[in-house]
Amino acid sequence: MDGQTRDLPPLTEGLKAASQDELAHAFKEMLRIRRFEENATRAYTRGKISGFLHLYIGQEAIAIGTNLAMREGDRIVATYRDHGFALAQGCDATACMAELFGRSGGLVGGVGGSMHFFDRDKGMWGGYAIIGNHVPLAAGHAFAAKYLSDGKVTICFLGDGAVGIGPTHEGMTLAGLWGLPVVFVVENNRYSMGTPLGRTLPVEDITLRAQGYGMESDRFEVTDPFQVRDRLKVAVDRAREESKPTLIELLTYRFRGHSMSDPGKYRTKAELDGFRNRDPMEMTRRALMELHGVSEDALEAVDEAIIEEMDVAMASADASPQPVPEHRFKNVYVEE
Amino acid sequence: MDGQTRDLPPLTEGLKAASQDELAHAFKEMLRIRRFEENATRAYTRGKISGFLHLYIGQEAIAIGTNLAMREGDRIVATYRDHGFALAQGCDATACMAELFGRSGGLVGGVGGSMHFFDRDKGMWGGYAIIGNHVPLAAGHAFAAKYLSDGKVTICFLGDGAVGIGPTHEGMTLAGLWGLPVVFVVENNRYSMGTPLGRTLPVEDITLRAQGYGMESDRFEVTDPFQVRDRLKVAVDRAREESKPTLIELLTYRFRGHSMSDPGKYRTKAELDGFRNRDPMEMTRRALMELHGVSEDALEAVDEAIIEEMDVAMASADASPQPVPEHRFKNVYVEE
Amino acid sequence: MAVLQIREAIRDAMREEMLRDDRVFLMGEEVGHYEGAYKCSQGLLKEFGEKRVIDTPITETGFAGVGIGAAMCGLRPIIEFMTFNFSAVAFDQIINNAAKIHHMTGGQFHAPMVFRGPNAAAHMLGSTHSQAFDTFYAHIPGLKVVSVATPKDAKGLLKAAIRDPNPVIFFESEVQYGVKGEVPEDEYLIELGVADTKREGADVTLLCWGQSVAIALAAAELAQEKGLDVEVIDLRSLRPLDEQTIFDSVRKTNRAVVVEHGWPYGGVGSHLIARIQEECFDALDAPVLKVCYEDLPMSYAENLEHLTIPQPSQVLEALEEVSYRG
Amino acid sequence: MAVLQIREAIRDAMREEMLRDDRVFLMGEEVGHYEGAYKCSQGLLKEFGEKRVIDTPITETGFAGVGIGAAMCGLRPIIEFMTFNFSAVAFDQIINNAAKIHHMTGGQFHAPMVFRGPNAAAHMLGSTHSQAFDTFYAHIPGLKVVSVATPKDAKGLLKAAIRDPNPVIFFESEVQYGVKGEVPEDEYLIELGVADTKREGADVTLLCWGQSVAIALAAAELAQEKGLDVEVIDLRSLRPLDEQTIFDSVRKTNRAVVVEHGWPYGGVGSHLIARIQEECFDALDAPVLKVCYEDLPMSYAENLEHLTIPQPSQVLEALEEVSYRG
Ligand SMILES: Cc1ncc(C[n+]2csc(CCOP(=O)(O)OP(=O)(O)O)c2C)c(N)n1
Ligand SMILES: Cc1ncc(C[n+]2csc(CCOP(=O)(O)OP(=O)(O)O)c2C)c(N)n1
Ligand SMILES: [Mg+2]
Ligand SMILES: [Mg+2]
Repeated sequence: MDGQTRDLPPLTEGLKAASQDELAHAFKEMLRIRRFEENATRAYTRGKISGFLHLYIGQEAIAIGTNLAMREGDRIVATYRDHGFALAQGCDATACMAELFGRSGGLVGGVGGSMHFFDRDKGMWGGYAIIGNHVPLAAGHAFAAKYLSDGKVTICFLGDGAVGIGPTHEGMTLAGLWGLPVVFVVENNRYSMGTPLGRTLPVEDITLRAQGYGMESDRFEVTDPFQVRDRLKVAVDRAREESKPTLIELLTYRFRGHSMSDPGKYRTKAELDGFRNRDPMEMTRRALMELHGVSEDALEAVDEAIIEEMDVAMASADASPQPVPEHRFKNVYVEE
Repeated sequence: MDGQTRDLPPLTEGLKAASQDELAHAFKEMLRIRRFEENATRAYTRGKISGFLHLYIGQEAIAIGTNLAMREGDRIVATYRDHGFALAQGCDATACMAELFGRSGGLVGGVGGSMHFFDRDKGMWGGYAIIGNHVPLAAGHAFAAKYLSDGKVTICFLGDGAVGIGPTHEGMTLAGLWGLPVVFVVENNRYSMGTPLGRTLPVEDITLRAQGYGMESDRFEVTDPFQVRDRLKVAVDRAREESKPTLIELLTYRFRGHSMSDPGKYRTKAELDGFRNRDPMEMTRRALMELHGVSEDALEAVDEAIIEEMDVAMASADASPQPVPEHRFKNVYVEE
Repeated sequence: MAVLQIREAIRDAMREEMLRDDRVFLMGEEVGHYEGAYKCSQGLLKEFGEKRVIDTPITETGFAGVGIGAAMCGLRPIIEFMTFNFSAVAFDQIINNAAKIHHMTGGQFHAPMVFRGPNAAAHMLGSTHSQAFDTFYAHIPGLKVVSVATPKDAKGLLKAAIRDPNPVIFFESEVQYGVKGEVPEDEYLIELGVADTKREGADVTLLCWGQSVAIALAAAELAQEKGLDVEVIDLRSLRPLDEQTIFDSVRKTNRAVVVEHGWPYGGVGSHLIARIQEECFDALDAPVLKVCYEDLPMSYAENLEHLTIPQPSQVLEALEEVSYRG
Repeated sequence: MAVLQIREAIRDAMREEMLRDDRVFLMGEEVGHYEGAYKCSQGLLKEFGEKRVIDTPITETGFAGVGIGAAMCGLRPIIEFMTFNFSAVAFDQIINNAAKIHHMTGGQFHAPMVFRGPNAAAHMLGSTHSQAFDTFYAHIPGLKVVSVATPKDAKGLLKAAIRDPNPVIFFESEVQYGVKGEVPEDEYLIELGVADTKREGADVTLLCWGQSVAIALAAAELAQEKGLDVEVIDLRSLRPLDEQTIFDSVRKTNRAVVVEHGWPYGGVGSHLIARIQEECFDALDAPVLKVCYEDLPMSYAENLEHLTIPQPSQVLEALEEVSYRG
């Protein structure tokens, strides 16, 4: 997109096998996430958003590919880096932005903010911010699916930084022991905050742990949404059909700092450029152009429409009022 | 010892390689533990001991073999099933029994009871009763050894039931990551309370987890104290010389219930008999007789001396007064 | 009326609710094949099978979380902690996930479930196994907290707790499982948040719950001999708290004492005292006193443990002190 | 006197103690290369190297436990929690191992160490990241608990905490790291367990600590305008608690209010009130009031958060109420 000549990697099998419609859909959805995040950045800078804001830029192919591997009723359980999943699941962009603004029109009415996106009907089951503590919950959703024999699969995302913590271990132990229909996906973006993997994990390959949990595993560098879709699908099917959990490690990269307060100085420009070069969203864009002859202009038009959508979402979010003061007393207890 | 003819297993290499002195020492020490535990049982039945009482009968070879693999200054960190380690480390039997009685002469002055045996000078670093929460502590002792370059090795014991819990995982993760001089030994006695391994762990082989922690591992059925000594020694040396942790799984068996309140009905007589047949203590006794011609009478004499020792210990313990009332205020804070 | 032990009342409550509602299940260490470390689930595995009576590995954070996750899907888990002392390793799950999920999701999810098990000191279990978790959980908005002292209360409150759409912490006691009492044959529920006046009296209000109820009643007997007529209120529910019953009684007696199985600093008792002095300031003829654990880790030795735990004689002294007697 | 931010005072305290004593080290998430999530360890990795400034993976139970285990061997760990909210997953290590090891081992071992980091609500971090852990830890015998509000106090108390042979919980605050104040150039220590009267006054005693000190001082200014002369006592140390200073003040003013960054049920504030009514019953002209968090999980929305956290105007109201004014 910057017009510079770069040493671009070849298009992947996944991209080649995809139809133009599939590519167009995936590209659009990834770009929607990216533009949403960019708007969030701007809003944060302008003081419209407060607290922590963790962007998904660079990892979009995962949320999109996952969405394509899921069935109606399946569940996503994610960390605080959750905007991408919400948008991929079809959550309303205005509601998402309004949540960041802490407004009544927010996805959870403004009480959660960036880290707690939930939209039950869309299969978006959170948005958790205590590292690892959502892993047992995801196992619990899967337990319920098995208990109720409702065929629902839970896909639980965690960061590379969440692998060492106890609750992750316990959730995986129970899933393996009881054969729960859940897929654990580690989004290994190489860093937990400012700390590279080598300083947080004793071994590089996270899926080495799968054996101890009696789980199947898979591990790959994310290149495009279709690869994610296809390889996740294997695990999702295993969960649904055999009631067996899987541990998947996705090697990926975030282009921004950990959160808005992190300039990300611990990374080199060369490293960043390397990953930008094979940004799965850009690869998808290239596939549309190179394999299907879609014009630069046509893609610009898509982008403009998305920018428009996201600007409208931002404006609508901003027009949403703050929650009424009494709202804070709501939902502390369920009143029957 | 019951005079019945049984299909006895052959003597092991470890037993064959040991000298008569070594055998005699190990046999005596194992028997001391067993007689101590038997006295504790009686005292419990008579109401002299209260709370939880977890016996080590059947697993004695581990404590003895471990002691033989250690050097002065090395540390044992154990669970609530800790009497055997204390005795193996040379803690005073009277102080141990007095601790069970809650008396001022107890190993920790009567405030800890059965689950909290500590004797710093003897390398007995506890005695912990919240499953898994001693694993990070043991890593911490090893961290200190590395920090101080004092060459001390920590050997941390845990049950098969402690493998699934988070603190165990975190302690092992840090030990692996930082290369700490610690040996983690899982005493897999096939049960956690009334629950057989198959209902608590997703896979049978606990050492499969070692890989994920970047650790070496070892796994074997405990046959005799020398085998334990020799194979632990490899790990202890690795810790001391290379500052690398090891995960060892020892397959063993407890002949009694989980604690005094557990009749152990979940096990079959056949299973119990099978393990009694290859009781490492009995094997050691047989080695003395079969390989070194030690007479039944000579061994009886050893036993009688031990029974005498333990009876005296029990009587002395019983003569120890309760802690003075003000003792409860001591050691809440360190006063400088 | 049948005469049951508390453990049987608890078992019956779970059994009846499991029969009534397929979504109710029991999960915890040794709850199935072993029938409970304290035999509170005797017969349940046999009756309901492994699907609904589930033995877990020792993974309190894991199975507490599984329970919460399952509750979010509409199931009604009963999570047994072998003792609440072990809930310390599941603390985050309880205070962050169970307590907050309803609020944090803007009401989209909730966690209808019970965490139950024995709490506080039993007998000679040492410092890590003798802690009262009342304060830790009563402190947290989003949780309900119940503590029972009789078979009848145990059954009626547990059934209500299982049906409650909120996460309920349900405190029992090792040393009370064998306590017997009459339990109605017909089905009944006891509403959460309603205290029970276990003994009426005119001179001093004595507040208690869980294990401290027996101490309070014994102290009231001792006081009666000294001519003091003590009103013993069993709070039963710590959150929500039946403040009205407390304040009404204090306004009648003008004096109050709290007996607490728990530490002095910032405990439930402190809360009761703070609330009473705020709401009944003018009615109080004496400061409200508290008799509770000494501010110490629990010792194993029998004599030290006895001294650390509140005894009826100490409560009597406090009753006399607030009455300016003795 | 140098003018420093609280984060700098904390850094200087750690630095000086690390220079003085080789056994002191700092461990936590992002404390090294990143120099602290809130930059409290700026420059320390560079100065002391990776041996003594240690980045950990996200394993609060693990590294808290490693700290305790190392302390038992004679080292002097400083364990940083990125926030105390994350200490919920290390709760058992703190309340069982750190707090009890000295007692449980009959005095053979002890844990000379500091757990430090920001505590309570910051700004719009949502319900799981905005909790006050004061009550959880102040409740526990075996721990010491400190909470600081000024650079001078932060430095002097942290140095004393590092030298203390007991485990000390040391509360800071995200929103106060940038607060500036004068700090003596020469070395000094501030003894744990001594409150500081931040403002003298004759009419009402106002108790506060940590984040609530600023609120209290602001409220005292407002009150002054209304002719109320408020004495503001910064407790600084919650355990041990400087009860004498509190009681002396209340006996002088005959009225007291507590401002607390924390929930109402059974908090530190409840404890203060319970103790005051017990010890100063006859001196009190009005019930002791408390202004604290509302009994709610924290909302993210700015307006809701503002309403949930105590504000000076509410404290003023309480001051007027106990003075029977307004
Ligand atoms: C228990 C706990 N400890 C610390 C934190 C603070 N924290 C939030 S995100 C984060 C880094 C997580 O990294 P990773 O798991 O790799 O996920 P990523 O941010 O890269 O997606 C940390 C330390 C937390 N939220 N919870
Ligand atoms: C966190 C925690 N949960 C539960 C318990 C209760 N408990 C004590 S021992 C035990 C069984 C442990 O079995 P295992 O680890 O195999 O050791 P073993 O007793 O066989 O030596 C249980 C469940 C505990 N002490 N701590
Ligand atoms: Mg990461
Ligand atoms: Mg076992």
